[in-house]
Amino acid sequence: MTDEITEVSGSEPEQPAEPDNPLALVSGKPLVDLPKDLYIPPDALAVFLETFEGPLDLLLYLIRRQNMDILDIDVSEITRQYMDYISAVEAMRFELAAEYLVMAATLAEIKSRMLLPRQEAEDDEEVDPRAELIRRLQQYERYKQAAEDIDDLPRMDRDTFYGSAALPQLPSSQPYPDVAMRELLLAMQGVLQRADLFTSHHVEKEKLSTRERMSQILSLLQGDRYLTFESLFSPEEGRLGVVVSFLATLELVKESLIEIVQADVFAPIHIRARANASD
Amino acid sequence: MKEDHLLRLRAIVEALLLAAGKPLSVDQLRDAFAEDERPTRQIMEHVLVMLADACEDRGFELKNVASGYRLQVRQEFAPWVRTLFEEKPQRYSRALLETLALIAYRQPITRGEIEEIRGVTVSSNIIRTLSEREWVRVVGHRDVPGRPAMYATTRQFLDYFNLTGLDELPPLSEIRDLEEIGREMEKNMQGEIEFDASEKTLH
Amino acid sequence: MKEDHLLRLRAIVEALLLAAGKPLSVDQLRDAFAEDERPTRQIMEHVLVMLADACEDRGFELKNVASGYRLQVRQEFAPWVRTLFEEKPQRYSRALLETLALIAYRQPITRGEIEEIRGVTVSSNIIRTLSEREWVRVVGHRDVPGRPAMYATTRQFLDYFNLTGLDELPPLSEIRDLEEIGREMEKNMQGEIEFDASEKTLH
Repeated sequence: MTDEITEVSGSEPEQPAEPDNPLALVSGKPLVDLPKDLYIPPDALAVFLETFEGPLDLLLYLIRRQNMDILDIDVSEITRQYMDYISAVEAMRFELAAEYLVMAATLAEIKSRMLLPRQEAEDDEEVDPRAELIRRLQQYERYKQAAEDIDDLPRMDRDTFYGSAALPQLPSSQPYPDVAMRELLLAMQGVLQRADLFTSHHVEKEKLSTRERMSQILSLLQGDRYLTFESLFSPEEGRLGVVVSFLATLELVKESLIEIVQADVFAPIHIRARANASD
Repeated sequence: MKEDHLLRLRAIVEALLLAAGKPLSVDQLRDAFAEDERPTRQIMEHVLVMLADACEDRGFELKNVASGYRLQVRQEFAPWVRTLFEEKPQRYSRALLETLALIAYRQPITRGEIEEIRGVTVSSNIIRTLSEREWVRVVGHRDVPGRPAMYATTRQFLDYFNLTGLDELPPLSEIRDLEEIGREMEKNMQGEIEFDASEKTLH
Repeated sequence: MKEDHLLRLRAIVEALLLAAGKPLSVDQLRDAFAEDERPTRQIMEHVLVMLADACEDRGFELKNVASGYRLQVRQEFAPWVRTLFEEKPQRYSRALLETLALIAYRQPITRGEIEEIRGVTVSSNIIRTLSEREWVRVVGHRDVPGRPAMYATTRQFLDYFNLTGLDELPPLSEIRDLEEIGREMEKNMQGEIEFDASEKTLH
């Protein structure tokens, strides 16, 4: 976009504007008072505001036009050009020019200070507006450049494209549903309400650890037909564990799921699954 | 035509087919070239044969379908590709959850006993699903006519619900006050991990 | 590990990347394998190098971006591929790019801070566009009056611009040493004042 402005301002004002260049589609009178290299057709003033990304951008443009290092800004010259530019803009699009006007004030301040004799003591305490301006210009210039660099990075849908191939036929998969503990308990509640198991004392007293141990003993008996009674108890589980195993064994006997066998008095006691025993 | 020129054409055609996202006909492929460098139909067809050969040991192949050519992931890799698109799993039925709950609380239990308590038959599907997931297993057979299998929950079941043992399930007497449990759990059970915490408050 | 096994892994990985429609990380690629055949990270990385080599003379290449690996059309073939699409690739305004650059290089950054550096207000449109593209997002609020949102770039931003991380952004141009600037300015200011003064006397 800056290039377009350069193009317009670079062309001699005497030359008629090229009809296919939107910046030059001007029917109004040219502002002859403006410096030649800053000539902007009045109707293009709105474009001007959109072309420059703000006062810092405009200043950078002016500095570059004069082939100046930011650090060597000739404040007087830049200020004059800037003011000319802004007064033209202000006339046309007053409401848009606020940021530019602030900058104009800053420039005017810097210029006026330079005309005054330097007072060392005073200056040390204040922020030097020229140094501050240069700092801002440098800062802005870095990110203006960074924006252009980002624009130059290879990007999707312009410089490269996603490689994708059509899918083959995919077998349908049945992943496992998740179950929250709460769902399980709600299901149990439903069962209990329907079966009215709450009335049964039996259910209330029953310890789940006993039930669990019953399952364990039964599954052990699936592998081995016989187990010694002692093997059901392990000392590491402590007294509670022994009690649980004993209760589980009694429950299994009561439900006729296992039987206890002893060949002789004082001979080792064995247990076996009733179902296994009968096959 | 020089070999390296053909190789370049092959690469361009491959790029076109991978980016297009739809089949391209021979003429559509040719249209991607400026007029002064546009390959003839004959050359384009030759290039397509070259491309098909070049996909021999790759993850994809060149397919000729009704509307043109496309590159397609090889069928043999479908099992791996499928995992990328696994859908959200469905939910388990109420019947399944009730069956699971009964096996957990009343194990070892036969199917007949579950049916007796629930008052409805338990479908074989439910038992199979629970077995496939390795949440329940047969731990023996009841010594009655028909010798029905007795089911119990597994270690995997406990692991899934973050339990060290069945006694960490709330006792049935407390399930009575499930309204309260429900509230407690709503609060605490954002994830299964936090279940332990809510368990504590229940006991 | 046997060569033909590695070649097969390479083909599977290629199939996965061409099917996924998004970049896949090493772990996401490994997750596509069943546990008992899942390659180690080391092997997977080796396979990815093999795949990159195998794309040498093809229309596409393996690219590592922020969210993982993807297969993409080689930049040199973009001119042909662009002809497939009616729409011209989108261009972004300088205002948008400068705002994006500031968020990328100075994140987390508030809108006010962006405006301070750019010297102009940042339109809400630009922030909205950047957010909708999922290139930037709010990562918090600065603890100052008004609690303004702080913006940062996203992985999608890095992916879109072919970067693996912010450290791959083009380096910011150097700012000259501040002391040096100070000295130079000191000199120049004197010069200018003198110049101005002499100008006055001449006129």
